[in-house]
Amino acid sequence: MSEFLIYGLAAAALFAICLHGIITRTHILRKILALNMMGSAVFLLLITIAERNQVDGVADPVPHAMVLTGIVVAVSATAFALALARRYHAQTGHTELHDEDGST
Amino acid sequence: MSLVGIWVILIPLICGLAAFAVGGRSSRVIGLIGAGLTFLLSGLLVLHVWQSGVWIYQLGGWDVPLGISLRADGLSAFLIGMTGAVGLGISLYAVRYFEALTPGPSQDPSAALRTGSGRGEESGAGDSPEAERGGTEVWLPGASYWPLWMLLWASLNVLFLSNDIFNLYVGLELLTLASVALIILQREQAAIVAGLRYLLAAFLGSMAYLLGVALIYADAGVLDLGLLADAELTGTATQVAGGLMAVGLLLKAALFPLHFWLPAAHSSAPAPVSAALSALVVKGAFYLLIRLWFEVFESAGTVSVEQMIGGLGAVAIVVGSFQAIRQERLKLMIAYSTVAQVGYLFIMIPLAGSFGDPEASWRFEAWTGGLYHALSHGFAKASMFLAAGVLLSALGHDRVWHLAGSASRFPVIYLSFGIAGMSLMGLPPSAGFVGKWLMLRSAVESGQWWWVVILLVGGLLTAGYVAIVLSQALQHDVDEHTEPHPVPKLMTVMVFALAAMSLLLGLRAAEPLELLEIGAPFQTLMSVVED
Amino acid sequence: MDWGFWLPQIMLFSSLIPALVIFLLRDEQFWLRTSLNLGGSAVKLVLAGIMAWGVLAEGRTYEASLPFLHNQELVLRVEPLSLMLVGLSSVLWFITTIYAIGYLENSPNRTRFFGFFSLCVTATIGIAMAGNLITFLIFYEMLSVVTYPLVVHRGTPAALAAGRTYLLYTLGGGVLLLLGVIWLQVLAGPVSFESGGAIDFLVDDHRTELIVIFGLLIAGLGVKAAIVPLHRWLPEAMIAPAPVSALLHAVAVVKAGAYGIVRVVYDVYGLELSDQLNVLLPLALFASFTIIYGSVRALGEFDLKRRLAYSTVSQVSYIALGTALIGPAATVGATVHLIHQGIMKITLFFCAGVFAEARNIHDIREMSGVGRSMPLTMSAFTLGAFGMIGVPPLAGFVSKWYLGLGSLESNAPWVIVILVASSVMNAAYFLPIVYKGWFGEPHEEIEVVEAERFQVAEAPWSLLGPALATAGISLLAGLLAAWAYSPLSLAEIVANQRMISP
Amino acid sequence: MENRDPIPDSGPIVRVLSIILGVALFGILATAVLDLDVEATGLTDTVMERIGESGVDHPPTAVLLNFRAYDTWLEVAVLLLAAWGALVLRQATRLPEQPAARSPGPVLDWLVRMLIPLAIVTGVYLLWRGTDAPGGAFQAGAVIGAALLLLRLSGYRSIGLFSAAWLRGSLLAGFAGFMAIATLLFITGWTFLEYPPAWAGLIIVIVELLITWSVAVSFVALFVAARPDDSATEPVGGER
Repeated sequence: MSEFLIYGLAAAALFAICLHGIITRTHILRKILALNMMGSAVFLLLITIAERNQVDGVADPVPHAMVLTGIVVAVSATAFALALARRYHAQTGHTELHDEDGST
Repeated sequence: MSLVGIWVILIPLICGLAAFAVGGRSSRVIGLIGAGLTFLLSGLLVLHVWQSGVWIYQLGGWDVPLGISLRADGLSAFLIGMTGAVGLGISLYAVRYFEALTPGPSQDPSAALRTGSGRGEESGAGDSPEAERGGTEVWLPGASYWPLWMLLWASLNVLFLSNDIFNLYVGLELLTLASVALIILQREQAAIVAGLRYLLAAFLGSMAYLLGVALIYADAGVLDLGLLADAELTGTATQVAGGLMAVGLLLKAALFPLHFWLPAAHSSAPAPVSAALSALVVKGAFYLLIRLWFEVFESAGTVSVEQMIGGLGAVAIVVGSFQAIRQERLKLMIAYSTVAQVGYLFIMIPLAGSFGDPEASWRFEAWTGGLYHALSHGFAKASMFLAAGVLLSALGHDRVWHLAGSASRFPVIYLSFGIAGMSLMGLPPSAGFVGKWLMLRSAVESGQWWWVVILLVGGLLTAGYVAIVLSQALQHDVDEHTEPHPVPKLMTVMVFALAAMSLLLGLRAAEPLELLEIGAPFQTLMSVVED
Repeated sequence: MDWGFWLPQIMLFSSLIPALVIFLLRDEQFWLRTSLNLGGSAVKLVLAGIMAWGVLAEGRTYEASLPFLHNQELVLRVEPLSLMLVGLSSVLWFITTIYAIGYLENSPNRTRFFGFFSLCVTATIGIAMAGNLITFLIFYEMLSVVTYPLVVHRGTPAALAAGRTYLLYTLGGGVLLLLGVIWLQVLAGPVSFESGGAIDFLVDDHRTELIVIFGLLIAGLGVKAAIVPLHRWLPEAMIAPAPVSALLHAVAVVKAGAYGIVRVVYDVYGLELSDQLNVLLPLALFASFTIIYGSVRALGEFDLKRRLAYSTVSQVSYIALGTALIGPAATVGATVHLIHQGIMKITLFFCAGVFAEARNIHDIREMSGVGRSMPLTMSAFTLGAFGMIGVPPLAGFVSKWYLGLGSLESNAPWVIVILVASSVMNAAYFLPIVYKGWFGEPHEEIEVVEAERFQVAEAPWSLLGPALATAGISLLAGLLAAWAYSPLSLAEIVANQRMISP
Repeated sequence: MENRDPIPDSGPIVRVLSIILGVALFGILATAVLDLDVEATGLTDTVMERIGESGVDHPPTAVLLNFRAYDTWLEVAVLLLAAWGALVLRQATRLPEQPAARSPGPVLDWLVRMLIPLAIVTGVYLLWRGTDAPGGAFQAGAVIGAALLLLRLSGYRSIGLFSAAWLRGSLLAGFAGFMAIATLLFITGWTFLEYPPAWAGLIIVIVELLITWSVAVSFVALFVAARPDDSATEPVGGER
């Protein structure tokens, strides 16, 4: 099994695990963490692709750039979600999402 | 003229940043200038595409696949035009709406507009230390509205013009964050929960989309939509990528059962924001899905998947409409109506998909029909949410069962609501009729009778909730104890103008439909076949 | 300037623009609103006259095509058949406007009322001038929508309930019509109205589909034409103010349905093809049943407006019945009844409104002796009623005569039985009213003041005048039936254009 | 969040379904990964051919700030929006000082005095290295942001010193600076986001500097603004 496949499959597994986390965990913080981790799974795959695409020892810079951009975007969204979650907690005392519908 | 595509992105960004930098009350002047200019530029872009065909621009002078290209075809121009017109209407409305929110010496604090969480409203001011408010500068919801709204508008244009799947991911995130920031503008508890849930759902959708992008890049080695379309990818990886991207976008476009976040988010925001979310933001994800589906994954689609998506659309129509009928608050009703209308849009997928003869003209008909429906929904839904905003600010509530008799006080508002409702029902003469007509034709022509039934029944269900509101309002007995607050005329005018647009676009659909043909995916397919 | 192109459009705008402007006015702006209304309807009347002259004397056709979808245009065309409904609605709109101004003085929400009223007329005119199926559909659906606010105008729970029923029926009918139109267009391409029909080329390959489509179209139109079992909305909608019942539910809305049936049978399918598909007999049977059923129900109603409504149900189906018979006389009977029924029925509704306004009479049992104090109104009512029964030389007689001829021509003598039975029942539900009105003892409430007992106390002229005018027209339409510009002559032109050998 | 109760998760049915879904998703993703070619070159050659024209030597930096500068520019906007959203949440135009400013102990004080300059030097170094090695604006911004936070957390004045205008200016600097340069060049006839080759290196450095500062301030703003208002710190009505 090549290195590419090992990392690629690891990324796939991480992504699936994170989805499980998002669905089953009700604590908002855990949901946010799972989402953030999901991003990491994608970044792992991208880095793996960059590594696979290397020519003469130079890795493919486009996936690298995508990861760097993606990290900033994911960090921004995560931070904003955390800020919202804290505000929500301060307002209601809840750590899970509640509303009229009772859905999560 | 050929650079108008850049300016249509730059101008709202520049004005948004300027409004942000200036802050305070003057931000609305800049916001208005931005809205006016962006509207004009959107019109110019439509004109440019109309006259000179598809517009392509290599950013930074780097050719694809190295750089990123912008591309405006008929579809992009169509949606940018819609965004321009709806955006201008919303902006003019918002000037007055947020003015009433601004605390001023002459203003009665109780006259402040309410967003209608319907319960437990938190006092906006006074729960944070004065020092934090920046001395002379006061926190104004309007001051934050304008820059955020300009950025939202810009991000829609970014989305409609981008021709690079990774850049589209950044555009989607920009759109999401701007939307969430706008939802929580008045930071009522309901809005915070709704915004948080929306953000999480959209985040999940983005991640699925991004994983799809990674897989596509791994498979094809390019990110440009045009190159991907030419590559005619069919492998398993592409199919999985397509599935991931589709699910991610369906989550953002709120197709049943992934709509759970929408009603609360769209109904708890301030009225101009609700209007923008339902009329425009949902279309962003829808647009991208349509682009990918019919251009990149064209050869990877299968009838069963298409029928399944159409089926979800059908369920969305039925469930969304019934939920709308059940709602007691007007804004929630309108939000559920969006769930149902989004279902309509996705009926396009099986109709324009690979069912039957791949060279048949009905595919193109369904495609244009679905997009025309999106257009009509844009105008009609914006008008409806703005109308609800007027009622909410005048009456202090938006409970449907307490609107009795209000038609004689707000005749224009209800007239507009009725016109917009006609468009949603697909009754002639309205833009909704044109969309429905084309989709129905396509369904009959291709022999997919089940969609005919859904499209027709959906119209009647829509009539159900529209009629509930109107018959309440037309009642003779007035159910009102207090005198309604006066509402600025401009707000009412904008409600009417948007509704009137949804009507006028149904009277003269020939040109917009022709615009859609420019660079349409089916045409390229046809020209390839001819060669 | 190309008048052929502009006149039909100006015709539409002459009521559309007043409607839009009226919406912007306040209730108190009586004079502005009234002049807009009267001005618009006068312009429309003049235009209708000009076009009637052009069509009848010069044999012209006015046509305007506007781009709408790809290879699909909106067509407005005025030729003899459209002229019938155009003329009818223009004349009656003018008269009804005067009546409505008198009737609704000082009632709330007048702006809304008159705005939607003008929109309804616009839709009706659009239906009349529609030159192809999609244009017809657009105005037909528009009519459904804009009548709703008028039905619920009073805003009472009963009115709202009636409005719901109305919407349910008309929107449901609209759905069937839409489906039929789309299906037909998918098979045949854009379908325009051509004398004799233009879709016979489909008959070999799509026979069954054509029959189903015919059923869908007729069912969709049958809702507005109030063909049993799709008629239930009509008596309910009588809750609306009298001018609405008069113009819309006696004339515009039901006529839109009946006119649509005429168009579909003559100008979309063509009599020949319809006959070939064996779809005319079922239509005739439904129409006949409706005629009888409406009359029977009218006998059982004692509310004046409801009795009139069931009478409408019955009378409008004469048109469908005539359409379903093959032969020039039947065509003449059907199309001329479009006009005649409208004039007669609007007279009756005007009078009903007058009774309700001036004497608060809603039930026919309260009408006893009303003729003594309101002789003019009662005379108008009598003329309308006699016309409906078919007493010569009134307009109704002409219609029935041609329908009878037509039934003989097309070897369907059983139709005569229907006509006779219906006339007998017409007499049975109208004559008692007329008799009581003239010869009955005045009601106690009027007796209170003995001096006033035989005093003439008519309603204001704005209410009475229109009723007398339409009564006069219905008399003239019968008397002058042979005149070259009478409805009958027009109907004969229409029939000649569509004639086939039986 | 102060809740120390065991956190209830979804019921067994949801869990089982979710596991099934997760396994299925893994299966699908694995099929896709296995379907991919193990050998490919992507855009490596394309980038390396033109890197000489980009003004920098480090390939990812060339892609980020030149070839795909549009992405980077918009990504700064995403960060700006997040920071701004946090300010909206606080309904504030500037950020508060540390609520109870206490004097740091002597050890902390010493550590802060040592670490802050070190962090700034590290940040600048990272920024500088970005042109020819991994590093760049975001890494640098994160380190400098951390320094600002450290100051704040140890009781010194940092972000609270900023006036409303300064705060906004700092948040905007990266995005607006980037945009200003691009727009100016665009108006003078260059392709949008194209740098004159001779100036490319300089422009990239300027843009990176501005972005670094914006990133640093945005991170701090997000951290500080996320903290609920002091009056609302205590949960209303406790847990559930």
